[in-house]
Amino acid sequence: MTAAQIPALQVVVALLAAPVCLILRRPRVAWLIALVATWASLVMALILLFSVLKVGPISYLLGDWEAPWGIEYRIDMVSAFLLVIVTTIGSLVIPYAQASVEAEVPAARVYLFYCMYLLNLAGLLGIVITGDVFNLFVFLEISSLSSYVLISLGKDRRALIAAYRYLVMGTIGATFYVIGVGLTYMMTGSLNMVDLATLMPAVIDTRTIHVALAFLTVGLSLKLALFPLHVWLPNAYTYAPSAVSAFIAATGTKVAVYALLRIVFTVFGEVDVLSFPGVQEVLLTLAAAAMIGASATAIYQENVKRVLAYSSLAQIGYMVVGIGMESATGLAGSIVHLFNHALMKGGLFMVLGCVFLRLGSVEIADMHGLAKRMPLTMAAFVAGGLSLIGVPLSVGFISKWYLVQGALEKGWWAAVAVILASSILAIVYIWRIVEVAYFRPRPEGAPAVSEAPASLLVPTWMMIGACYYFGIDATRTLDVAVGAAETLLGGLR
Amino acid sequence: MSLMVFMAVIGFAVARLRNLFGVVMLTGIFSLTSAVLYVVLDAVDVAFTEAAVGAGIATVLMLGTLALTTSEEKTVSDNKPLLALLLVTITGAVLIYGTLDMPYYGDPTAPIHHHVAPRYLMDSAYETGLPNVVTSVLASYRGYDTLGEVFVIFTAAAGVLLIIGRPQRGRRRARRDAQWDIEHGIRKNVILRVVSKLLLPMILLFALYVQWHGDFGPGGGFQAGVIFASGFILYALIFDVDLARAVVAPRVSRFFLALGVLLYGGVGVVGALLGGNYLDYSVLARVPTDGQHLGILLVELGVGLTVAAAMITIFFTFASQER
Amino acid sequence: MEFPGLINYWIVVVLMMTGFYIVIAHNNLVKKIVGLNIFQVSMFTFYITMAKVKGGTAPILAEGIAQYSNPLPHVLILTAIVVGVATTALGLALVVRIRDAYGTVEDDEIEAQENDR
Amino acid sequence: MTPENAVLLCIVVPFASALLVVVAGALPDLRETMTLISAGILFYLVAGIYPVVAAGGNPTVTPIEMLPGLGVTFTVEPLGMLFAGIASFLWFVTSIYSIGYMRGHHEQNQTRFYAYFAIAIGSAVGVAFSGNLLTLFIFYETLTLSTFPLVAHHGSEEAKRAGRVYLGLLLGTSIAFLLFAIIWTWVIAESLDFVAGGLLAGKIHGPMVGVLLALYAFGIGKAALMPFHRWLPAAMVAPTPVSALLHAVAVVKAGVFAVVKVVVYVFGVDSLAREASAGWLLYVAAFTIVVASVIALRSDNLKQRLAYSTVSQLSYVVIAVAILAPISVIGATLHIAAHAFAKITLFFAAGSILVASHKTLVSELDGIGRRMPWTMGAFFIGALSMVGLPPTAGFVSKWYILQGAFQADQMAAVAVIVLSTLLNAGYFLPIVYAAFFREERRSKPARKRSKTGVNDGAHPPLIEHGEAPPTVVASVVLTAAATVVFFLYPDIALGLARQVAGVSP
Repeated sequence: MTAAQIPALQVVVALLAAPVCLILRRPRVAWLIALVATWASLVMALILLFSVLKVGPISYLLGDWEAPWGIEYRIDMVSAFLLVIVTTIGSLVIPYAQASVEAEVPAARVYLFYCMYLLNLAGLLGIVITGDVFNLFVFLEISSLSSYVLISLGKDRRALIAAYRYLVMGTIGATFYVIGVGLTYMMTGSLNMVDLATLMPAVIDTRTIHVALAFLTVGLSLKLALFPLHVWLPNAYTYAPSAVSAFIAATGTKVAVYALLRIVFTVFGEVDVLSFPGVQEVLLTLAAAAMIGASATAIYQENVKRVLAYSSLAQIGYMVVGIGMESATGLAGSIVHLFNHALMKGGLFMVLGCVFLRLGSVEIADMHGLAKRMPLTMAAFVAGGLSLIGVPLSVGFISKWYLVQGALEKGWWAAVAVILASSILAIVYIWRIVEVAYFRPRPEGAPAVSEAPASLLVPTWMMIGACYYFGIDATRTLDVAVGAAETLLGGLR
Repeated sequence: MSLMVFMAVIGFAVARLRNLFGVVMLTGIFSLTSAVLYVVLDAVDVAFTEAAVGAGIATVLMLGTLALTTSEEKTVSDNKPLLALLLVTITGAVLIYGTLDMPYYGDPTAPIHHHVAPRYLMDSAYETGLPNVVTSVLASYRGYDTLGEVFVIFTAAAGVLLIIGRPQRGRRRARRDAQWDIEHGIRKNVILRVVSKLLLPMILLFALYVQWHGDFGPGGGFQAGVIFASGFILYALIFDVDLARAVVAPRVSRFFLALGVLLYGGVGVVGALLGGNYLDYSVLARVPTDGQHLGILLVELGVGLTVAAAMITIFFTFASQER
Repeated sequence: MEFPGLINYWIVVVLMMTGFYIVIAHNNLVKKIVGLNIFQVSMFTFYITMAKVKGGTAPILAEGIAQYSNPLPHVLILTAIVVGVATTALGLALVVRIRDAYGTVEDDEIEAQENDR
Repeated sequence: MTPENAVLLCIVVPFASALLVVVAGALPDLRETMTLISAGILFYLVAGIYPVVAAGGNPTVTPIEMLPGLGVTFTVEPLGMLFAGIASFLWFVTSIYSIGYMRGHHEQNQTRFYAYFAIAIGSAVGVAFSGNLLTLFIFYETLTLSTFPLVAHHGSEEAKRAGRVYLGLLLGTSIAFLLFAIIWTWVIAESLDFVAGGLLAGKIHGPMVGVLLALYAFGIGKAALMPFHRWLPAAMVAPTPVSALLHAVAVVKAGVFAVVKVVVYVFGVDSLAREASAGWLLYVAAFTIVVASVIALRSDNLKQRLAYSTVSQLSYVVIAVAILAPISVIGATLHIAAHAFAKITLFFAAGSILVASHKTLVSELDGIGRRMPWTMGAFFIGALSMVGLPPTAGFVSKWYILQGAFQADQMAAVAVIVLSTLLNAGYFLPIVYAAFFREERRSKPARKRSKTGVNDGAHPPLIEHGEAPPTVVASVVLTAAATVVFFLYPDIALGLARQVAGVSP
């Protein structure tokens, strides 16, 4: 088996590792398998990224049936970058997961947990790597179903409700997406993205295609929790087990955003969708609403995980704004923010995992004076929080820089104002927590807590460290992001 | 056409009806009707699956859930429906608007019949050597979709295990007493017991037939798997879940659950090892068509195994909940 | 099925919307799942309908038949059906657990319970 | 050692010393020696770079490229040289001072204090040496963040509130306006380097100039232009050395320094002078000067009064550049230095009064000059400089500013400066007078209520007290002397200032 097979293995390794976990049924073994599979995927993703950088888009025909008859894997800069993002997060979350999961999931089910995690990972990778709109749906379902299960594992009973609501919303979204696919298929007779893009201009003026676009967008917006379709997200993130929050928050919505990018810029790449009357306006308005509304809501939350969940909604707003700009800079901003936000949110949720392990809660009220007891953990929180605010040397700064620059190039003062205002709000909701943790005395009779174990701290700090490494030297990530943006804008040419 | 209207009627009935047993039954009928409709529309395989899965398994599961939860729906709060109605009407209107530019129903000149499909119809016979185009597309041309789909069902099964799976068996007796009232009705009935005893082997036999004949006629792994599972489910319903479990221990079903997907995925890997791309069956044998044939048989088997195991697992997990 | 034109599609749309309505308007968690089911089945019907070719037969190759219906949507829907039942199974499993945890499967009652705490 | 490496070292040394301080935290003596040594090294390094700059060289070094085509660059030009020189010299003095102060005052968390202090100085030097706006912004923000723990040092409710104001205003304005302005500049000019004669010269015209200038002027909250000045009085809850070095020198000077940089190197004095829309800055500055002076006049708490006097003095620098005449730019540059020496003297004095007598209110200082002659003598010199009388530094800078104002016949500016001079005299000289010529009011309990969080009243009021600890007094006298020396030999500063303004001596 040669390097030519890597695109297939990228997904299949994780996919096949899952049933193996199911057979072996030993927590440690399952964890080991998950670890190996994830790291292997990371390596493959990096190989793919570099070869894409070298030789340009890679096409892999599954079953050797040439597209559009068979299913094609198509890896260009964007998908390669996303693959790297997802696998990186996974590789950091898994070592972290062991301790955290043992603490939060009944021992008898741990092996199933890793099975689910692997399926989720494989599903996300499958979405990113595929070049076929229906295949995308299949893997979307794999990742969604597994994430419903993972979320429902939370200790709090509200996790069940959260998972159920997510399931309903998610299924509606998926069905909408499939309807959209059906309509496009009806008019073009193809399911292959590249093929569709070539066929699209002929039929673009039909009402059917317009409706199809609408349904695809709405379906995916449900998945990426674009305001006002976000209602499932806060609870899902809040009540899921810590490791799950970290992984899903860092990857799930990102991949959905990617899918949207694909639809808008590749499938409809030959025609300038955003120039349709209203499309751009609607996107931007929703994004702005998300950035301001969600950030403002975050300020009033009493549960830190919930604060972060709402801030995620705001961050999604950033990405959509970047997409809406439809300029190389703005798009690059969004893409690099996919990566940066994955790092910081992953890191922050991991921090909360540490807190939850020791404190058994992530309510602000319980975190008084925690910094004295868990200095390293809270320091990580401050570092991540600053990155979320977007202070220089952190990745948050980089994304903000590009988004603002893109907005200025377009002369969109309002957009600039919104972006900056939202980061001001970020100062408030982050500092609220910092002050409580640092300047409030630990209340009398509060349970004595100690610093989190190294098995949690090390991955957490690696994640947070990455936030600053890629914030200080952002040239690599930005080269890729800019390249990706240009590929997208260039359509297929 | 008339069938569709019939479905619509059922749909509304479901929306109105408050008794959930009735709702579930209607849903089953809904699925069955649609299955019939599919036959009319030449989609025999789909009809087969829908009848088995939609009308069969889904209904059973829902009934199981009702047995565990409640059978009456409370009245809906009044403000919500209006809003929902509005939303639905808008969506529907948009869709209708979208249909306006569609090619007419059954129009042979519609694009879908000319871009990709023709090759399947023309060449699949030579490329895969199977008369049933659906099967060859399913298992070979778009085999990867099917792999994904098998994994979806696998995910569901594992998920159900994870969510409501109860490893310990101590509480079974208690459950028996609790469910006695709803169960002994069936259990006592001699005719049912005898008939089912007679039916059981036939069902399994039929399942195998569907499994292996899928390449030529309608049928294949999914249908077979579901039918196979339904055999056990019937057994479990008529006799006791424990007995059924004795036949297929959770471990066993779990093992086959994994084995099936591994088989499917493994075939792909072998294909890759033999120098083709992933899921390329042509390289499995000297003659490409033979390779295709072999590959398809294997993956269909994998599908059958997983689906059967998944259905059994899911059903038993539901059944072994205490009320 | 002689009616020409788009009537079939329109009925399908009506079906879909019935399911969609049940999902969003009803409070009972089981019923929501039922709604999803109907929504999806109608969506299948939509695909199958578009696959039909007048005078065509089932896409199982045989001598002397020139006109077949389009097999591809059939394949897609086979996949979709299984996805559908998978979702249903999971959803129902969750409902069972929710019943254990809350003692009810009515959305608003659960809402109420949460707001009390 | 090449000047480039020296520049890098100047940034590295303070941060490194912060680490060492933390490591040596357990052993106070070692810890403080660490601080002293690294302060010495830093000053030595900076002094080593001076000749190069004086000779017209601009050592430049780019350690990392942060964004494509946009690196973290350090360039030493005259203005930065002057600022760095002052900061490093006064860090040394302050270290001596704070040893006496912190111990004499039994402060807690001293290790944290010294560590963040070092980081703050490193950031200040980073600001001074920044070669482009990005670098400036980075160190500007690090400065804010590193001083926050110092402001909230006591952790009391009041300190927390002060910290909130501090962080909220500085971080908020910098993100909302400064970052905005910088990226805007980047979009217009596709570069962020400081260019002699102005980066944006000829690239932007009309009202937009005024808007951009506003974004800069208010974005640089550290310049404490009203209405964004609240953080400075709030920051007075910090221990005196912090108020002295950071809020009389490092932080605030970083602010006005940035303003001067922006006006001179980003907009360019001449091209800005041509834009009518940029005129408003002068009036805002004038307003700030007068109002701040009035508030100072009315506040009884000594540190509070000093803080507001700082606010008004900072606006001297801003008004000086806003006059947009080369001579006045010289004045601005000199005033950065002059005010630094004078104001730190005053704060040191206030601190030593606190240490010795635990008094924080102006009204308590009657006759204290007899008990603490050295301290109050130094205070007198500082006050003179504030007012701008010879033989002190303040005179020199004010002279140039006024000269520039006349040259550009900005009579409004002249009027404001004269008025504020009177006000300064009005709120400083009475203190001195009372200290030396009034009778000490006996048996007067130290007031509990005070606008600063300094835990006065924690100790019972000592009626009998002498001078502050020797290290404290020494450093007070030292800075006071520096103020005078600056008047007698202003050549170094003047030379650099001329370079900044591009005027050949």
